[in-house]
Amino acid sequence: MSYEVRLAQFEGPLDLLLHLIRKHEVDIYDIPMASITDQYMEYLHEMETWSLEIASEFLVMAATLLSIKSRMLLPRTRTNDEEEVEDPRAPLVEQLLEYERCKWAAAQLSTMAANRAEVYSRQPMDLHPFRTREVPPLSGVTLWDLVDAFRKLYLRLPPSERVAEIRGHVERVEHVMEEIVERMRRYRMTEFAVLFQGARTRPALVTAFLAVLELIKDGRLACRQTEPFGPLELIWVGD
Amino acid sequence: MHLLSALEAVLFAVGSDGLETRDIASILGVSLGEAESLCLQLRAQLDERAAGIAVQQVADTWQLVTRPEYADYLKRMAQTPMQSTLSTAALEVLAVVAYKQPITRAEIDEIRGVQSDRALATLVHRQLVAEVGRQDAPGRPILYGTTSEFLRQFGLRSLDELPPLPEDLGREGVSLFQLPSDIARD
Amino acid sequence: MHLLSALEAVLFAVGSDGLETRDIASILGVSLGEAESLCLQLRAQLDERAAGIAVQQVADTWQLVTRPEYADYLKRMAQTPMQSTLSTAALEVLAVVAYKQPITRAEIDEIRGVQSDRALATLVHRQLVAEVGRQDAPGRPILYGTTSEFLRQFGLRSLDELPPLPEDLGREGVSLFQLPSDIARD
Repeated sequence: MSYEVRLAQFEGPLDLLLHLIRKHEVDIYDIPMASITDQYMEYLHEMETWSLEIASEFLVMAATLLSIKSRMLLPRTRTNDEEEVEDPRAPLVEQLLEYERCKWAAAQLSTMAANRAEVYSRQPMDLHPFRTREVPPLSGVTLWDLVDAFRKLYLRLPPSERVAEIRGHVERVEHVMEEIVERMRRYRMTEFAVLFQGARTRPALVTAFLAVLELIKDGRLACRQTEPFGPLELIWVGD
Repeated sequence: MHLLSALEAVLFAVGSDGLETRDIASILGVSLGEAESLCLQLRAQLDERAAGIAVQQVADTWQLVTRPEYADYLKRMAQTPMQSTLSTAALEVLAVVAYKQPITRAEIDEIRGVQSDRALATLVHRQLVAEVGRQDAPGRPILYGTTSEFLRQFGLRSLDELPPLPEDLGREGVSLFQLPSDIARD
Repeated sequence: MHLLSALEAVLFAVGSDGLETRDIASILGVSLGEAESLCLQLRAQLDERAAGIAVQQVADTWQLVTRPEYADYLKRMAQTPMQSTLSTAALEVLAVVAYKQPITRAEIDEIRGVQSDRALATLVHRQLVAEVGRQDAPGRPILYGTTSEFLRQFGLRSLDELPPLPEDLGREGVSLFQLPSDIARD
C-alpha cells in the first residue's frame, strides 16, 4: 500500500495564495502583504506540525512574499525621483492573474470533457463482407517498423507512479531559529553567508532565510548591509 | 417518444452484438412486453421514413443495422483505395497486439493511453488482427490476436520469430509499467 | 431524401472512425459543398425529431453519436468504455498548453508555480499533447502543443472553438463563472 500525502488540496503556492485572497475577499490589485504573508506562513507552519513535506516551491514563495512585504516597508529612495517606482507587488499580481486564467481554462476543459462523456460512439462496422476487391498488401512496412512503433510507445509511457515519498529530514523554521539564536549568542555578529555555510539544499537555505527574517521581526536580530550588494551582516540584539 | 429515442441510442451504442429483450427492458426500466413493443415501434418508425438504418431481430436479440438498399454505398466505402501503409496508430496497435496477444481492447487502450477502436477496426479490416476468443470477465470482452496474414505480410514463420524487444521490455506485462523514470521522461 | 438516408447508413457503419467531408463526397458521388449540406440537413433532421442519435462534427470529421440526453440509459449498459478522467494538475497543464502553444515545460512550470513534468508525461501518453518542435534557445527545449486527439476528446472542431480567455478575473467580486462571454481574447 502506498499513500500520497499532498500539501492539502493545493496545486502549488499560487493556488494557495489565490485561495487566501479569495477567502478573505481581498482586492488582488491591492494585496495587503502583511496579512496575506502571515496567513501563508501560518498555513506552512500548520503543514509542518502535521509533519507534511513542504515542496520547495512553497518555501520559495514564502521568501518572495517576505521580500515583497519588507520592500513595501522601506521608504521610497529619493535618488531616482524621476523614475516611477514600481509597486513591488506587481510581478506577483501578474503571476496570480495568469494562474487564475489557467485555472479558469482548466475548469472549462473539465466541463467540456464531462459533456463529451455524455455522448457515446459506436465501434466501426466490420465492412469486409462488403469488400469485393482484395486488400492491397502492405508495402514498405517492415518488422523493424513494428518494433520501432513499440519502442516509441514505450518512450511515451509516463514514469511509474511514485506515490510515496518520504524525506528523512524536514526543515522546520522554529528549529533553525533556535540554532541561529544559539550561534548568534556566541558570535554576536557575523555574515549571513558564513552563518549558512552548512545549508546545502535549497529548502534548507530558504528555511534558514525565513528563520532570520522571523528573528528580525521579533527584534532579536538586526541586519546591516554597508554597501549595495555587499555582504549581509547579522547582529545579535536579543536577550 | 422519449423511450423510443432512448432505445435508439442504446441500440446504436451497443454495436453489432445487439441486445436481448430482457436487457433492453432492464436498461429502459420497462416490462418485457413494453420493451418488445418499443422495438417494434422503432422498427416501424425507421421503415416508414426509409432511414439509413433499420431494426433487425435475430432470435431474441435486437440490433441496428444499415438498410440493405444502401449496401452499394457501403461497398464503395469498403472499396475506397486502401493505403498500402499503416497509420502510426494502427502500427502501434498492431505492435501491442503482436507482442501482448491475446489482448482485449481495454488492455490495448490502457497501454496506449488512448482509445484504439478505430485503429483496431482498420487492422481487423485488413485481416492482420482477428478475434481469437473471449475473456472470461464481465461483458466477455473480445480477445484479439494476430493472424496468419500478419505472419505472411511480415515474412514470419511463427510468432516466435518476432524480434525480441529492446531490454526485453514488454515480455511480461508488468515490465511495461515499471520503467526507470529517467527513460520514460521526455 | 435518398441521399440523406445513404449518408445516415454510411455514418452509422463508419462509427467512431468518422468521415471527412471529402470522403463523404466521394462515397455519395456529390460535390464537397453538397456533402457538407447533406451532413447539416441530417443533423437538423435528427435534432428536430429528438432522435436517439445526432450528427457531430469534430476535428474535420463527421460522425454519429448518441444524444447526451440519453446518457443515463447508456451508463446502465455493461460494456461502456469510460474515459478515465484527468487530474486537476493534468487539466491545468492541458489548459496552459492549449492556450499558449507552442510552449516549453519551463514556461508551463512558470505559469503554474509548480513542476509539471508528471502531468505533462500523462498528457503525452494519452496523446492529448505532443512535442511540436524545439525552441531556438540554449538546450533547445521541447515545445509542446495539443493534438487532433485533444480536439476529438474535447469535442472541438478546431482550436478556435476554445472559449476565449477572460482578460480580467482579478477584480474583487467578479465570480469566475459569471463572466460575460464576449470578453476579449488573450
